[in-house]
Amino acid sequence: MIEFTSFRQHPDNFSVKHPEDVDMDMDMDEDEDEDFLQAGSSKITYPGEYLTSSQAFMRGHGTYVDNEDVIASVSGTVERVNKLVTVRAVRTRYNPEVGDLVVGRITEVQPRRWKVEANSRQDAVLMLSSVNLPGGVQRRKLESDELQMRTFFEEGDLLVAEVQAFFSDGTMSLHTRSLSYGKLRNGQLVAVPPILVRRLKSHFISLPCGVDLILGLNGYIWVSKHVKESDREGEEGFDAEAVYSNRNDDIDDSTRMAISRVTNLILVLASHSVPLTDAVLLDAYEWSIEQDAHIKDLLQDEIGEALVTSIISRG
Amino acid sequence: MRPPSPSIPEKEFLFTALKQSLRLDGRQPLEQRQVELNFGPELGWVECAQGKTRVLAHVDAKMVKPPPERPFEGIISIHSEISPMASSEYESGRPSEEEVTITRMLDKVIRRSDTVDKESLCILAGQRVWHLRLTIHCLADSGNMLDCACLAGLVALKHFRRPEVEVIGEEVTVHLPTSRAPLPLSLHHTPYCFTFAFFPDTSIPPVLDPNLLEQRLSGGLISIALNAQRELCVVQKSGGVPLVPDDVLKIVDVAVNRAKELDALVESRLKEDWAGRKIEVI
Amino acid sequence: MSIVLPGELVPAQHVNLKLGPGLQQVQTGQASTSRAPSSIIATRAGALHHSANGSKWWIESNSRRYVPAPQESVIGVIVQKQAEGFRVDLGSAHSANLDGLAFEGASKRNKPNLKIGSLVYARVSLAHKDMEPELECFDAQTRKAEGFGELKSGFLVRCSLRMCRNLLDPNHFLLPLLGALFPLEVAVGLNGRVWVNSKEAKHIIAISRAIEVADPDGDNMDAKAVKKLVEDLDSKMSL
Amino acid sequence: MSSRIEILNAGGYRSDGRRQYELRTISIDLSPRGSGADGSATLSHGLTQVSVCVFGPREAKMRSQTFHDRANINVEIGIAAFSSSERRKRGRGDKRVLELSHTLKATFEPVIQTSLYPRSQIDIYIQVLQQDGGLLQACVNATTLALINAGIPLYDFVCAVTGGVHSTSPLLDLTLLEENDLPNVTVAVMPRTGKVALVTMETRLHVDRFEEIFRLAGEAGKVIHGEMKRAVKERTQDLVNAMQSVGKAAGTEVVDEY
Repeated sequence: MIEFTSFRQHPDNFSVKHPEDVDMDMDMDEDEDEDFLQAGSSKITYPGEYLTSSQAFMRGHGTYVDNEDVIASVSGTVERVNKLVTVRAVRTRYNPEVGDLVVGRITEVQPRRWKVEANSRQDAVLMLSSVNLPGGVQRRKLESDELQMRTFFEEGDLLVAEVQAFFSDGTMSLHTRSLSYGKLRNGQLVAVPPILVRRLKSHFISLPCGVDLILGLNGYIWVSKHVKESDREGEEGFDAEAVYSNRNDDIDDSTRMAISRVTNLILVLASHSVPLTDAVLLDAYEWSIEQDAHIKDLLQDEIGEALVTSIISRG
Repeated sequence: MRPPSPSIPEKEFLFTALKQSLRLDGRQPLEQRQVELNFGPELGWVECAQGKTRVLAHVDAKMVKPPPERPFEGIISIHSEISPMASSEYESGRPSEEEVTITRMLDKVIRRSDTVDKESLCILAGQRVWHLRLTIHCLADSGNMLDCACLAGLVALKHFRRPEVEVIGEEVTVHLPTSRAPLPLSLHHTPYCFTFAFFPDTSIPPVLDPNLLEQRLSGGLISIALNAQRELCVVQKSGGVPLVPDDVLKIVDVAVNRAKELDALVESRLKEDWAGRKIEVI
Repeated sequence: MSIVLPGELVPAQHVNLKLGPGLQQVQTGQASTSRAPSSIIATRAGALHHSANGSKWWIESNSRRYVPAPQESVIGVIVQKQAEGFRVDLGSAHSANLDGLAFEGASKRNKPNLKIGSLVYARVSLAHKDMEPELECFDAQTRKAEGFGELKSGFLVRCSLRMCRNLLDPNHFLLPLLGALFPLEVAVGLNGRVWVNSKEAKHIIAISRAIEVADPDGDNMDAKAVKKLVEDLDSKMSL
Repeated sequence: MSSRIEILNAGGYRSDGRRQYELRTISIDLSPRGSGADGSATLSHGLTQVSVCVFGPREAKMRSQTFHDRANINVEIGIAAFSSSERRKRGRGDKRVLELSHTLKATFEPVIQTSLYPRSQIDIYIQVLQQDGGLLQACVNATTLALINAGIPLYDFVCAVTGGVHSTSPLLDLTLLEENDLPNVTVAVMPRTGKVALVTMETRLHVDRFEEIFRLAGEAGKVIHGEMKRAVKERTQDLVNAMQSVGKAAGTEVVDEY
C-alpha cells in the first residue's frame, strides 16, 4: 500500500515499539483467541476488537454482537465465566448492583422522594418510605412527614445508603433502613474512580488514628471522626435526635489532622490507581507516620511515588 | 412545543415499504420530486418548489466601496432565514441544528465554491464594486429544504441581471434597464445540491430528496453539491449511520447524472422565462 | 344553507336554542334591565346549517387544528407513560390523558402495555375548556372495547378535519371506491388522522395518496380523478 | 501571500518537508487532567492541538432534553482566541462552531451505545488550543479517545483524516496553509468495518479525483487507528498493572464478580 511508504520515514512513530499492533486487527490468530479465554489471564482489549464467536460464547457487559462476532465496546480486561465473555472497563461511572453500599449527595427534594447524586448514570432515588425516621423503626410515615422532608434531608446533604432495587428504566432506588446508614456528619468526602473500591466484607472501616471510613462502592469515600462504640445506634449512649442533625460534633485538632492525612493518602493512592482496601489504607497510614511526612507534603509527586512503591513492596 | 416524533406504525410501515423500494408518495428511491420554478415580475426573484417544500430567493445589487484588502472583487452576501412559519419544528430565537446546516451549506455551495466571478463585479478598482445580496426565505418545509434552498438561490443568481455601467476615467455611469439591456452575472459554474437519506437498516436503499417523514426517520443525510461538468463542490455527510465507502461513491455517481438532468431543466425554464419577458430598449 | 363570515349576525331564534361550533351568543346593549334579545354571531367562516325545527344551529367549515369535543372518536399517539395511565397527543392544543384502566379487561394488575409512540383509537370522554381532555378506549357502560384500543401496524395519514368527516359520511365516494379495488381497514379519527391498513404496502400507499388528493383542503379531486390516480400509482409501483 | 509558497515542490516534498502521503506526528495524552471529568484526551496532529473532556453518562441537567430510550449527547466547543495566528474570538453562537459541534454530535450518536443509558446525558467539551489545519480531524480523534477513556461503550473507534488534491496529486493530513489553497476532504472511518462515519468536502474537485482521495483518506484512517489503539492499550495496561500490583495483597477482599 502507498501509505506504508510514508511511514518508513517515520519509523519511530509507527509499529516499532509495538510490533504486535501491525497485523492485529486483520487476522487475529486462533492461538491468541484461545489465550485470553483461559481463566486467570488478563487480556487488554479496546472498542471494536473481535473477541470471539457468538456461537460458542455469550456476550456480557462491555461487548456487543455483530454478525456472530462478539466485539468489545470498552477498553479494559477481558473476563470469562463459563460461556459468558465480559469486558471490564478500567475507568467508568459506577454501575450499581442491589446490595451495594454507596455514599451520595441529595440534589433534589421531590414529592415523597429525594434525588441522590451517586456517581452513576442517573441520580438515584431515595423514597420517603425507604428511610428510618426519628422515633424508631416501627414509626409510621404521616402526611406531615411528607411536608417536612427537608428536615430529614435537604439539598446538599450527604448520606450513606444501600442499593435496594432498580426501576424499569434502570434508575437505582436506595434505602437507609439500617442503623448504620443515614446522614453523614463530622468528616469530609473524597471521590475516587469507583473501580478502586472493591467489594469488601465491611465497608465501614475504623482506623486506629481515630478516623472512620465509609468506602462507597460508587467511589465516594466518607472520612470522619471516629464514633465511640458506646455511642453507636442501639447502644445506650446513642442520641436518637442526632440522626438527622446538621451540626458537627466537636472535633479536636488531632482528629482533624488525622482526617486530612487519611484524605490525602486516599487521593495519592487513587491517582496511582491503587485499589483501596482496609489493609492498604492501614499500611499507607503507618508509612506516612513512619516517614514523618507532613500532611500537605503527601500530595507531592515524589512522596506519593515513594508511598506507592512501599505499598506495592509490602503487598 | 415540538411535535412528537412519528408513531411506531408510521415508522415500521415506512421501513417495510422502503425495503420493497416503495415510497409514500409513489416515487422511486432515486427519483426527485418534481421541481417547479416560478419567476417573479422582477429579475432575480425565484420561487422554487419541490413537492410541498417551497423556498423563495431574491437577488439585488448595490454599489459599494470594496474593503481595502480585496479592491478588485465584488461582495456576495447570503441571508437565509427559516422562520417558524416553514414548520413547527423551527423556533425563533436560537438557530436550530438544521438551520445552521442549511446556512452553512448555502455558504459553501454558493460562495465558497466560487460560483460567481467576483472580479467581474468590480466596477472601478478600489472605488466601486457590486454588492450582491441573495436573500432566501424558506416558506414551507416538507422535507429536504436544503436542496430546494440551494436551487432557488442559484436560479435566482442566474435569473438576475444587473444594470450596465460605463466607466470613463473616474466617472461611473449607470444605464437604466430601459436605455441599455441589463447584463447577466458572470458565473463560473452552477452547482446543484442533492440530498440523500440513508437508514439504520442497511437493507434499505438510500433515497434521493427525502420527504419530511423519511428525513425524520432516517439514520442520516448525505448532501452532494456538484455541477453538470462532474465537478464536486461540497460533499457533506456530517455523521449519522456509517456507510460503506462504495455506497458513498455510488451516491456520488447518482448525483452526477441528476445534476445533468436538473441543469437541462433549469436552463430551459430560464430560457422560457426570458423569451416571455419584453425588454424595451429605447 | 348560507355562507357566513366571522362577526356576522345569524338569524337563529328558537325557544330552546342550541348553538354548535362556530356560533356565539353576545349580549347587546343594556341586557340586564330589559328583555333585549341577545344576538348570535358567527365566529368562523363557513356554511351555516340548522336542524329542521330551527333549534340547533352550527357552522360547517374546514380546519386542521382539532378541538376536542366529548364522544368524538380520535386517533392519538402515546407520548408519555405515567403511573396512572398515558399522555396522548391528539394534535390539539393540549395533550390528553388516557387512564390505564379505561381499556377492555384492564384491571389494577393487568394494565395495557402501550409503548411510547404507539397509536390508539379512543373516544374523548371529557372535554372541558379549562381541563385537559380525557380519553377512554372502551364503552364506559358495557366496558367492551367496541373497536377502540391500540392500532397495530398499518399507517397513519393526516388530513383536514373536513376530510375526516367526509370519510365518515356513508355517501362519500372515496372508501367504497378504494374498497372495490382492494381489501382495506380504516379507522377515522375526527382529529384529522386516519389509520389505514391493507395487506400490501403499495395498497396502503395508494390509500394514503387517495385521501390526500381527495382532501378538500388539498387537491380536492373527484371520484374519477382519484380512481385514475390510484390506478396509475398501482401500475407504477407494480413495476 | 500564501500562494507564493510551493505546496508540493519538484522533489515531491511539501512546505513542511513531508512527502505526499506522510501524516504529521500524532501525540496523545490520556492522563486525567484533574478536572473531575470521567474521561479526557489531549491530542495533537502536528501543530493542531485539541483537548477533550467527557462527563457522563450522568443525570441530565434539563429534563426536557432527555430521551426515554437513549442517552442525549451534548457537544460544546471552545476555540481559544490565541489558537490561530490571527487572534480571533469566536463566540458560542458562531455558525462555524455550531456546525462543528453539530457534526461531532451526529458522528458520535450512532457510534456510542446510547441505548444503554436511557434518560442520561453525555457531555463532551472540546477546547481547541492550536489550529494548523485538520481541526475536524483532530476533534473527532480526540473525542473518540476521551470517550474510550471515560469507559463509555462504543461500537468502534472513529478515526478521521484530511486529504487534499494539489492539481492531480493527492496529499494527506493538510496543514492550514495547504487547507486554504486546496480542495480538501475529511473522512472519518470506523476501522473494523471500514465504513465511513463522516465525509465532508469543500471547494471544487472533479468526481474522479474525489474517489481517489476519498479511498486514500479511508486507508490513512486505519493508520491513525493504529496510533490511537496503541495509546489506549498503553493507558489501559498501566491502569491494570497498577491495580493488580496491590490487589493480591488485600487479604480481606471478597471475590469480585461483575
